Amino acid sequence: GTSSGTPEPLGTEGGSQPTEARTLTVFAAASLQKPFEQIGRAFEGSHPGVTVKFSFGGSSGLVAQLSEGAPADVLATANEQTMAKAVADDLVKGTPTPFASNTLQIVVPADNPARISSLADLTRSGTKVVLCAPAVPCGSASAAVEKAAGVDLTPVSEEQSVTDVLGKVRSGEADAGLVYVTDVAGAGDEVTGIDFPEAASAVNTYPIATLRDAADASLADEFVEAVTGTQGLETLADAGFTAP
Amino acid sequence: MTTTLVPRWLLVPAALGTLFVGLPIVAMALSVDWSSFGSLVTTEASTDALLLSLRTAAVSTLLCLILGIPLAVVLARATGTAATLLRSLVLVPLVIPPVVGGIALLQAFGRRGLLGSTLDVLGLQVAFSTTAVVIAQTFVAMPFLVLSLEGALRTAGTRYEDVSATLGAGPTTTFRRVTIPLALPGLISGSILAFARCLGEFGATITFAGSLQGTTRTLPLEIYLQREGDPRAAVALSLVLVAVAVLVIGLTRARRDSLAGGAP
Amino acid sequence: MTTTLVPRWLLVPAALGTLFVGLPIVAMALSVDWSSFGSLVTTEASTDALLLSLRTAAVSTLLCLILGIPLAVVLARATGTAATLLRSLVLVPLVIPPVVGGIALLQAFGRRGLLGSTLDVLGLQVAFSTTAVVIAQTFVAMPFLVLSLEGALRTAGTRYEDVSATLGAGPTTTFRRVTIPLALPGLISGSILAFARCLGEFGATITFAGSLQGTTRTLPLEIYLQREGDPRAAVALSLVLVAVAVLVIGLTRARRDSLAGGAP
Amino acid sequence: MTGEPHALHVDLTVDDRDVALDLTVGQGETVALLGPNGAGKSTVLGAVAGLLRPDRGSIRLGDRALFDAATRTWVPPHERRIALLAQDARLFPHLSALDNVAFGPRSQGTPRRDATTVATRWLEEVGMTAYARRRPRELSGGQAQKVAIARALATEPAVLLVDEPLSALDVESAPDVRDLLRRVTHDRTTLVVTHDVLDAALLADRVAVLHAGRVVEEGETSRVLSRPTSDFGARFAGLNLVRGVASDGDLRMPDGRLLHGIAETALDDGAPAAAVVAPSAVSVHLDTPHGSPRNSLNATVTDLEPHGQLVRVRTDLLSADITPPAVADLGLARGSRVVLSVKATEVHLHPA
Amino acid sequence: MTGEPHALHVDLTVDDRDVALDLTVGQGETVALLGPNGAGKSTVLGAVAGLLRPDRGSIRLGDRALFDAATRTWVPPHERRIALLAQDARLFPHLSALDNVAFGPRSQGTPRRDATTVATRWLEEVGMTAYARRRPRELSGGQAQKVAIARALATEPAVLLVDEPLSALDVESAPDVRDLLRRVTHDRTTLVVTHDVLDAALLADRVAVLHAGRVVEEGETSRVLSRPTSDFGARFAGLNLVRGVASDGDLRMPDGRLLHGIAETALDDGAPAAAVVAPSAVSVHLDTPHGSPRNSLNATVTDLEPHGQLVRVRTDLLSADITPPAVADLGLARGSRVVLSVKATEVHLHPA
Ligand SMILES: Nc1ncnc2c1ncn2[C@@H]1O[C@H](COP(=O)(O)OP(=O)(O)OP(=O)(O)O)[C@@H](O)[C@H]1O
Ligand SMILES: Nc1ncnc2c1ncn2[C@@H]1O[C@H](COP(=O)(O)OP(=O)(O)OP(=O)(O)O)[C@@H](O)[C@H]1O
Ligand SMILES: [Mg+2]
Ligand SMILES: [Mg+2]
Repeated sequence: GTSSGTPEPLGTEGGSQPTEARTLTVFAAASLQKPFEQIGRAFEGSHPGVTVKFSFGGSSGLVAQLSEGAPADVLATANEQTMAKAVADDLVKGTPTPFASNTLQIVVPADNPARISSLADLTRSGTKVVLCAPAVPCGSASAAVEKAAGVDLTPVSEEQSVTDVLGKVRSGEADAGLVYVTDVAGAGDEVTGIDFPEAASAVNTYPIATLRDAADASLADEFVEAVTGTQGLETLADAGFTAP
Repeated sequence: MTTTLVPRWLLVPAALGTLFVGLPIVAMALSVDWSSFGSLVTTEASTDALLLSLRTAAVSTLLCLILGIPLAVVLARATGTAATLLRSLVLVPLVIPPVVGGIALLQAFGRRGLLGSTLDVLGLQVAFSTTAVVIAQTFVAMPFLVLSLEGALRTAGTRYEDVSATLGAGPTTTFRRVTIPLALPGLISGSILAFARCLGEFGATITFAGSLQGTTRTLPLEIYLQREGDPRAAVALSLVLVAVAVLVIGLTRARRDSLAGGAP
Repeated sequence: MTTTLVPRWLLVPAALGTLFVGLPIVAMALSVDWSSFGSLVTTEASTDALLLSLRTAAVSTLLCLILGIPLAVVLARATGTAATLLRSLVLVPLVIPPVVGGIALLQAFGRRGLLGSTLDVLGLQVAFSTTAVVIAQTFVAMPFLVLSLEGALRTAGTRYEDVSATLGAGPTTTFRRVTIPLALPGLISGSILAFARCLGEFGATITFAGSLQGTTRTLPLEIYLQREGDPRAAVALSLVLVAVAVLVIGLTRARRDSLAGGAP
Repeated sequence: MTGEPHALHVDLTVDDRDVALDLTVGQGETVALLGPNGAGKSTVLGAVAGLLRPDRGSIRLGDRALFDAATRTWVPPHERRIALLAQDARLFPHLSALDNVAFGPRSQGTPRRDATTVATRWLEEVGMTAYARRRPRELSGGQAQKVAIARALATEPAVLLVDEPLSALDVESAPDVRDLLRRVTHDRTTLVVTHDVLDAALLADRVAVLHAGRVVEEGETSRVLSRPTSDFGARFAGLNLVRGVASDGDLRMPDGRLLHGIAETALDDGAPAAAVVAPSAVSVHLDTPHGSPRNSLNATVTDLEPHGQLVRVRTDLLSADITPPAVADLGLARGSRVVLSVKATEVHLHPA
Repeated sequence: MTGEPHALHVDLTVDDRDVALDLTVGQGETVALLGPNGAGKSTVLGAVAGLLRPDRGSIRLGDRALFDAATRTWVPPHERRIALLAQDARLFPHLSALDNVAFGPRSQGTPRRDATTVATRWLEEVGMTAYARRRPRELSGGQAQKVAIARALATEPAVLLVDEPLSALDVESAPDVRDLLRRVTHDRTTLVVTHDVLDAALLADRVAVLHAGRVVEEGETSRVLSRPTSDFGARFAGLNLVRGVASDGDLRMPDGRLLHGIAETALDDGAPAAAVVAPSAVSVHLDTPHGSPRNSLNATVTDLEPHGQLVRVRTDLLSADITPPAVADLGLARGSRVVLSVKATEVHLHPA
């Protein structure tokens, strides 16, 4: 069937859509939630009859879902490795386009109780630092930064995701953590981001692609264009992303 | 008019337990910004998620009852190795992390799963549909119903079932008119546990059903997503979930109490 | 030698239920690459996680029993609005997504939480410690024990407690020698539920306790992490979890059966 | 066996209770099971009802095997059409008295309305109409027992098994309920367990005495009660049972003589009746005494035998228990012609 | 009240059971509660034991209020030192017979070893030693009843409440257990509910008859049994109770005359004893008859009253129930000098 033709016995809308009413399903990394929702609304405005539905989640989880046959039209991941996996699994149509990049930032509670101002401060004894676990993308980025800076951080916790790092800092449980600039930007005024020069050694690139099983490949392509177009990039920049 | 006493000292750990559970809940309630509460919980995404959660949890609980009551009865009355194996099997969804449960479900019912081609031929694709949400919830919640009902059935024993049989009632009548009414408190506890577990289900759902607004994004998934940006919204939504659960369960209880007022 | 019958047709949904639960588990087991199984599950990270899980789940189950049994007894024997409120309160950890539960725990016991300064003065810092893992597990698992035990207590009634009192047994003796032994099947079911819930706990732990190998990274957290890189390793580890749970529970059951062989 | 579809043939062994016996209840017959506590009476009823699977043997209802160890036959309880009134009432706690009684009929497919009618009738039979709406826990011990009796009877079973049905009843209700049981067991295959000699005498055609899981004595009720051969039978019984027809409130014996007595329930003239007389109530005289006793009957001594501290004087009519000095005093011997005197108040007349 | 720390004063109203009565049991006294099913007997025991809170009234043990509605006093059951043997055995299903009996002593702090010794002794008293290790579900109805009796007695309570203790016992055990109860109730404040006139006659000093939740008759056992004033009492009773001392296996009455009888248990010469004789067993003669009856006693008619279908002839010694034709025949009237004859086999002698 078509991508939107999943059986939905509980009565959600379904079935192949006529051209007037179409649904576009976008799988995107969780960190893209805010800008993508904005871009989606704009897209709906310029494409009457089109509904954009998002499924946000961890990038590797999304790819796993797609491998299992989850119906979607567009995929945007938080790093190139996961997109490479999608390509290897023959899920993607054409070549993915990098559309944004992201760097790490030190995040501290707004009142910065441990008076952190540089990466080196994180090594002070008694400072509670949380990082992502090396197994997840933000963790490997953190490791790269550590290596470049020549510091050896001993975190009190190696979290499963950026959200978890942010959560610990936000609640004041941890004194500092390493997360992406965009995460700090989206987290409101409870936390403060501190730039540090070594961040440049681990730049993360976000690729986007139309999927092979897309119900309406041309519409999907149009969405990809909307994201990579000027307006899209502006929205992304507002959220803290830099150009690829 | 009965006068059974609860040992006085038991009230100490009971109070401690209440405090232990109550304190975080109070803290949570205190942290909510009540002025923005309304707007937080009434966004389209939130109401979609709440409705989906209620619908799927209700259907899943029903499924749990349909499949779980028979399983519990068989377990409570069976003995021997087969029963032990069966009991262990039922325990599995309880023990594995929900995310792994979701993987297992994909491997069974997904497109590339064991039944995938069979289901495909039938034109059924369950993964990533609302059906998948129900399947995930049923999978993780059924053990709760089965085990707590089994406990109650064993406690109730078979005295009255024997009487029923000598009065000419076949197994079905006995089951319907004796077994179930006598195990009602346990059945209700079990249903509540299952319903609550369905309402709170996250890991298996996100893995097996994905997170698509209106279709598979239940309230816990929505909460998880909200938490990414604004934990306060997540907490507010959780309070809605709690309110709904307490309401639904309270209504069931009230009805039960009026029905079973005369049980021993 | 008892001959109570289970209605024949009940076996159909029971079989369906078994299939429904069994199929994903079989699928999961089939997908494991058994040749590399050994090396997958015996990495230092895995064994650390397994041991931590077992230790914390055991302690948490104990805590659940200590705080939960009294709560269940009070709930089973109490009536009125206070009881209803208490029951609703106990339900909350069951309903809220574990992640939110973790947030609530932070707000209560975290450094900046309600009790944070009090605990600080006492020199206690629970966050990022194994204690935090136990707290998180106890918080999410206690309702399972409480509710299923309450169901069993209600089913058992107070007949024998009355007899005990007329024989001069005080509430404590009655509780210890009559109430608990008679509700044993329910208590065991409840403990299994709680233990299993502790073993599988993920969301509250990661939110409240963090994830550090050997200290706070339990098996579900390890599994989740492994899944990022190699879902097969995650599945293999889950099977270990299942094996451990079935073993522990099987041993408990066996001991129980030999103890309570003469229950009615 | 043919022609007696409801005759019950029991031949069972239950090893862990040390019960092994053989017993037959003819169609429509009522057999009383007597025996000390723990003799195995309830075990027999349980096996016949199907609540207990014997280790060996067979249980047959007419030609139909309910249980046969050899062929591994096993008919489940609800297909046996056998009602069991167990030793404890065991009313369903979640149903009212009425619904408890209606349970059997409804289980057999009777529509709710009719089942209620039937139940109401049976509750009336046991005098419990006023308690129809009560839950079991709101009933007294005797009231619960009566409801349990009504519940068992309302199933209209082919075979009725009753375990000490009257033990909790007061002296006012007991005769009524006994009479009810007598009526419903009249042409129904029945096994009744009792510790009360009067129940046995009035309800049973035959008596089987159990001891340590074995039948130690079996026979016609009047024979066993008057001339028991087992120790327990002797202890239990010792009653004279005289059959005849009712005649103006008294009993006309087959030989035409009249036995004056007291009837607990009204007797129709000419209807079959039975008189129960304890041997201890029978006095032996050498010639007709003058006094209040209404019955003075000539008889011939057939036997003299020790009976505990007493001597049982058997005659061609009634047995009498008297003290050894009295025997000596009267110079009794086999063949002595004596006059038996019994107060009418000691002669209990019942319909038979 | 002082000096009678174990006298029981009951004054209670239970509205929803329509029970409202006033009852006193003196220290060491045994009172039998009689009455039809549902009269409120178990309700009274439940309230005294503390399982049921009356709506109004008070319950006192000596000077100590166990319950007082006015002062809102309420002593919980386990602090009352009152043992209740309820109508159903209710043995703890998870404990062996021995552990059931040991439960009371252990609850009162007796070390396990001593409690086991005590329990073993009580099991022996009720003849259940062989079943000590059995679980309740492996016991027969009568066996369970005996264990329950042992369990209640093992608590050595200040007040003993027993509800139909012998109803499930066979004819062999009943006398032994009755004798055991007689011994343990001898100087213990006791309330015993029974439907068996013999229990009342042998165990109770006084009798209270309940009807519809009210005490309708109360008095000395021998008085109530021989001259009941309530309907139920009349139905229930009608026994002669004669007290005296044992003399060579017979009973010497206070006036010196001898009553020949049969003793169920051995009697010590000179020990207080009682004889129970049913009025229906007493014959009335105008002159001494010659025959087997051992007892011929001169007496004077004090009263003649209708008693159902019979006439009760009261004398200064024993009452006799005889038929109206016999009264006419003998020309009895108040003041008639008569000879009462009773067979020794009808005179049941018991220690008192
Ligand atoms: N479940 C059981 N397991 C083992 N033995 C049992 C079981 N139930 C009863 N018994 C034993 O079997 C014997 C027969 O018991 P049964 O109940 O048939 O006696 P009964 O004749 O009905 O006695 P009663 O007059 O006391 O009711 C008894 O010795 C009893 O202890
Ligand atoms: N829980 C209850 N609620 C309301 N009424 C009850 C309850 N229990 C008993 N009754 C009623 O109270 C009355 C007295 O009951 P009780 O059990 O005291 O009678 P009893 O004299 O012991 O009778 P029996 O000889 O049958 O045991 C009965 O009419 C009974 O139906
Ligand atoms: Mg029996
Ligand atoms: Mg009673």
